[in-house]
Amino acid sequence: MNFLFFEGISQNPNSYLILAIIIFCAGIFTVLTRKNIIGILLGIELMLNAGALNFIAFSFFRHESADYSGHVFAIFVIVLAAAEAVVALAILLAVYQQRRSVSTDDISDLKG
Amino acid sequence: MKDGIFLCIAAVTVFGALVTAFSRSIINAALGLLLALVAIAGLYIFLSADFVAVSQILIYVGGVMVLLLFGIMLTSGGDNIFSNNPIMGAVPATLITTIFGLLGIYVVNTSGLTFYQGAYRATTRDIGHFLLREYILPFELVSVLIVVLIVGAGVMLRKELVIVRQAPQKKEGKK
Amino acid sequence: MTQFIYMFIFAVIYLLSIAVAAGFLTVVERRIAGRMQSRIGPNRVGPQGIVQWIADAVKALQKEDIIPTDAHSFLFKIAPYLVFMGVFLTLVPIPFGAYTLMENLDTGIFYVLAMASFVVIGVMMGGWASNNKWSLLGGMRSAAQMISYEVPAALAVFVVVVMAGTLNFQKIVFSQGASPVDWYVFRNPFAFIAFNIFFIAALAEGNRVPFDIPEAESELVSGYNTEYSGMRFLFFFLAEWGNLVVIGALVSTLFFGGWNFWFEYTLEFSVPGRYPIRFEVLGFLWFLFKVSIFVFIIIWIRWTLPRLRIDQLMDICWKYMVPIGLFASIGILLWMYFVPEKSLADTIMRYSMTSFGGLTILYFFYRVFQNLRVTKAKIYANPFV
Amino acid sequence: MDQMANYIWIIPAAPLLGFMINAGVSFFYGADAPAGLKKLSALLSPAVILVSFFIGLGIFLEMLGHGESERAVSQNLYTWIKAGTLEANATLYLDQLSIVFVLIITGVGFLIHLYSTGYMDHDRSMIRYFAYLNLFTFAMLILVMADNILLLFVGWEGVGLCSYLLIGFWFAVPKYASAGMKAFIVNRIGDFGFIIGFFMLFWGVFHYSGTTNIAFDSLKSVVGSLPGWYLTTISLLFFFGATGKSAQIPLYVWLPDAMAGPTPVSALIHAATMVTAGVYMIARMSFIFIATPFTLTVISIVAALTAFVAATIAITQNDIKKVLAYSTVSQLGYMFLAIGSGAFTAGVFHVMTHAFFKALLFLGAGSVILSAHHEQNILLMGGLRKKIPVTFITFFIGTLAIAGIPGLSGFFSKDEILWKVYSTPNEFFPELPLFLWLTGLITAGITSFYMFRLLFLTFFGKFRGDDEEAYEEVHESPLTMTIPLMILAVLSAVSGYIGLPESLGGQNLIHKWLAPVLALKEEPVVNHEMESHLMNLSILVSFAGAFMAYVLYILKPATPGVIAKTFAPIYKLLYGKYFVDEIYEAVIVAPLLKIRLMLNTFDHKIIDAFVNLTAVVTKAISRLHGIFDRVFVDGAVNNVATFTQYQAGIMRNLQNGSMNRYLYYIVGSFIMIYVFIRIL
Repeated sequence: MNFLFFEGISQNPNSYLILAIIIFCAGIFTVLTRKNIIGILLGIELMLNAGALNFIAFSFFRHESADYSGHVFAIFVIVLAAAEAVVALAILLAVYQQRRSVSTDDISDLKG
Repeated sequence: MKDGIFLCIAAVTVFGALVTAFSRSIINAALGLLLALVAIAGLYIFLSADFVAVSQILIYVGGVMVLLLFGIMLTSGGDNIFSNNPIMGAVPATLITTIFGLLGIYVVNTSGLTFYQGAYRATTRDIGHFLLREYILPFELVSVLIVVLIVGAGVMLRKELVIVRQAPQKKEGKK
Repeated sequence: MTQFIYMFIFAVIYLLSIAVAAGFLTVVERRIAGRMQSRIGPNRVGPQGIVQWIADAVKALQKEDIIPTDAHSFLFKIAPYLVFMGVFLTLVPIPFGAYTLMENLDTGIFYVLAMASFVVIGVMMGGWASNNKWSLLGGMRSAAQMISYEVPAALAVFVVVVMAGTLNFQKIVFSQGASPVDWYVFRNPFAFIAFNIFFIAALAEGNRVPFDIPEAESELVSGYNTEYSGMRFLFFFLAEWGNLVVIGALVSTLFFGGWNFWFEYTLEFSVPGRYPIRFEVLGFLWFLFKVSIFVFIIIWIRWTLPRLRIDQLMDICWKYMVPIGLFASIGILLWMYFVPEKSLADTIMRYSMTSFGGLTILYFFYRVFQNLRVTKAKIYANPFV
Repeated sequence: MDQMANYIWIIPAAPLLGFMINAGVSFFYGADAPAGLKKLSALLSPAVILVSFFIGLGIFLEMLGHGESERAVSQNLYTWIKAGTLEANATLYLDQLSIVFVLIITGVGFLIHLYSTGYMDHDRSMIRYFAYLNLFTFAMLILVMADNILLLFVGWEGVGLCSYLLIGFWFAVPKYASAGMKAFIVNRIGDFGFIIGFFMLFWGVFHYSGTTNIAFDSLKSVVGSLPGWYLTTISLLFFFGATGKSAQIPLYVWLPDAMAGPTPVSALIHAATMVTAGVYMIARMSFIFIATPFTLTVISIVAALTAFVAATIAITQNDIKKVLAYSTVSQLGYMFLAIGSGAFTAGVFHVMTHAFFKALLFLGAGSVILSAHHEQNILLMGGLRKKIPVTFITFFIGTLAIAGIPGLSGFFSKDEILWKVYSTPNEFFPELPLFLWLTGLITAGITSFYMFRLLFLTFFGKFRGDDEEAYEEVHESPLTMTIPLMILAVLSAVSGYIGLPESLGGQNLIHKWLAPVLALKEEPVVNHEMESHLMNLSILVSFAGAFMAYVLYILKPATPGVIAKTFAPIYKLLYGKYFVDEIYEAVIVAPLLKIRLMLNTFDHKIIDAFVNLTAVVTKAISRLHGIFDRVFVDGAVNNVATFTQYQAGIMRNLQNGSMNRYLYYIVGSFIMIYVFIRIL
């Protein structure tokens, strides 16, 4: 197991990748188990951050010379996450005004 | 020293993520997320991405978290705010999450990618160049997206569009 | 390792100085308020009441730490620290002199804008955790107001960033000169507009009058900090008056040349050992002078203007300041493109705007003395009563 | 080409324009048009006819300047019908024959329009009247200017329609309205023959010569290839059509009833123009008739009978317009007599002179009626000559003309016809010309008699009306009515001289003018001496008739009653118009009504039974179908639905509306995809 690839934990890419996996798994767990829609949103934010962390890590470790595509992608991820949060919350508030609830159990009209 | 700080920040990140995942109170979950986000910004600084780190704080802490807190406060009535974030189906979720985590670790171990020693670099100017040269099209598309977003969110929350539906009356037993 | 120890020491010094400055400012504000309202103000503790703030702090520390029933105790506890952290962290990249700064961050002003958002979170948390509807309303209003006014503030900062070509505070300071002609505020009309927008937006972000809706006493008792007492209240207090220093420092740095004092400094002086210590001291004092001028203006405004309504507040932000800010940020781009630096038009514009600003100040004093003559009022200019 | 020929289209277009304006105004205002508009209409309607007349006159003058074979002009307006190789163009065509009719129609038409402005002055629906009149003029002009037989038929039907509208102009009176219907129906019977005739003509032309061009010029050249019997059938059918329009036996019965319309209408339509359409049509297609001697013989016999029968009826009639109507039928018989003898030019000549003097007589009669307060019975008139001198004089001239008094137009045309009838040998019956001539001669005498009877009863003697006041109030008509009378009187007097026979040293200009375009029998017999003898005889007969009338109605007014009593059966026969209408009623109409009843019964009993039977059978079959539907088709459909529902019940678990479940699916499938890609 080449877990400690480089000297020093903070300079080891795998430590960042494993950390990202942990955050991502936490996000998945949150998404799967929450009934509150805002809880699901929180999980999604976690997952997105894990992805952005991966982007930054690869940008840092995968290039000998400077290349900031990973940074740009991370910024896009952040911006899109913000956008998604705005839309999701707008929808959520509209739903809440109609149904007085944000539980997924109560928003299940769309049945097959 | 550096490793120590890194480990502290990583521990805070994981702690925040776990609070988000397992807290029964939605407000605690949100705070956990806030912690995780700030800590991740710290990790970005380790990775020579100070601009991204500052962006992360500006947008997530100043924007998304405030929005989420607003959402929580507006949609949670009274006392149940501390216990309205129930966890259900924990067993299959744990199973799937474990599978996913093992899969990720497997992929990390077998990726076979070559890595280089990273170094700190000033990034702001270069990110600006990247954004306005290589990634000008996505950049502009994001601006279009945000305009659409503003308009859409505004339209969606206009009062007259919202049809208040009567809460379904509980039916009395037929006599 | 030593690096971190130095950093820690610096942080403690900053923390203490901001606490002292904030405490001192409370006394100053009360004195000024007293003068403006034809009374004396605190003058018992120490000469001219100058250590009144220490007495207040001691009193506050001795008070019982009350946490209301049904309050979310963890959030209730953490909120003042978040607010204070938001204000304190903004001081990190602000240069008080060529060396007198914590860290010359590459992302400088951007970082300052980011850190200010902790204040929003803290205020909201405090308001919500108090389990008090006035506090909650104050927190909500505060969050809405701060987020809204971040937009025009960012647009105004954008103007400066475009002119300097960098986010770094030190470089922004270097790109301006010592003389008023080289200050950004008098460079061109758009920068002047940006200055006004930034100043007003900073007032709003710092919850200062006339934008102190979140803590409007007559409406919300005292807003988000109603339930706080003792030490925790002191932190809100410190944050608010520390914010005054931050606003003054930001405005001076961005628009009024920062610590540049009479001499043409270049980047070469930033190399250690090449820069005389007396320049550093003079620059520091000059910077403090500018900051205190703006702090005085802010206090002056506080005791002059009435409070706005919440809807007026939002109207001002979204209907006036944001469009004007957009106009300024587009205009500065065109200006930079069509009028190169050191060109004739640039020079004429600098000098004419500078002289216009100077004449305005002179005219102000002329009107003041004119009014005094006409009304035959006595002026109590002596602060040491 | 000449200048005027480009403006042929104006000739029919001008009346059409008048019709449109009048009809529009009439449609918009109904009967309550303001007086100003009425005056405008009275000004406009004659004016458009005058325009047509002058254009026609211009073309006529241009024609005079050309050689005999170059006189025809035509103008193609547009392609009207195009079906396969058949092509009917809306082409206007003017040759020597057409121009004569155009001038008669527009000239006499103009005078009658002018007369109408006075005659209809007080009528509420005057604008409608002028609209009809203009439309009639348009249709008549289309009829005579048509280049092909289809377009001719358009005009043919158009004049029939206008005739119907104008006879029933006062439709509020049921009698008048039914007279209009009678005219229309009788005309339709004739038209039926006409239609079959020209369908057969098309088919025959196409079948025997392969031509599909139906213009007259083209027909003329290909008609020779048709077999004789076929051509005879066609020409008989055409003649049957002509009997309808031109009031010959057996279809003349509508014309006397048509006097229900306003008097100027009778003058224009039922005397001068429309009734001569049959003559025109046969003259136009003379190339067919000349090739079918049998038809010509039939025409001769029918025509002679018509002339004689109508004249005898006219003796006993008391209604001034009825007398003139029967006189018209009789004169039309003369025209067909000429045609039957192959003397088309003589027929057309008589059309022209008849148009003048009969229009004059009708208009005069109208003037009398108007003067006598709408009294039409001549037995209640008398002594009017002093009250209405202009009308009297012009009427007198017209009477002289129709009676065949020498020097006036009727004399020349009638004698021309009699001479042609006499001199033309018949292929089937060698004695026939003599009989025909005799009939004509006697008819001429009778004509003279009843016309003078009419004249004497109306204008001479004492007033036989109810009271003296009515007599005192009789007054002369306005100038708008008397001026046309005077013009027509002059024309009646002198127009005969263009057909002055050679036996009297004349040129017979009309014959020379028309001869090139009409197919004629072999070269006419020239026997001036015989012609003169016959002419003298006819003069004698005319004068005899006039004298008898003078004796019976001026000298001894009581005698007619005695005679009527003495020969009561004959008198009743004549007075009852030979009971033709009654015979038709009994022979045709009553059986038709009976057949109608029978058909009705047949409908109810037999056809309905069939229908009901069909319904019952259908019902039974549909019962069976229903059972089949329910059991098999519905069963299949329901089984498909049940099966689909069963499947959907399984599949719907995928979409149960729970967001968490969806998220499980997403993550699970993501894992599976990843496993497939990376590990397997």
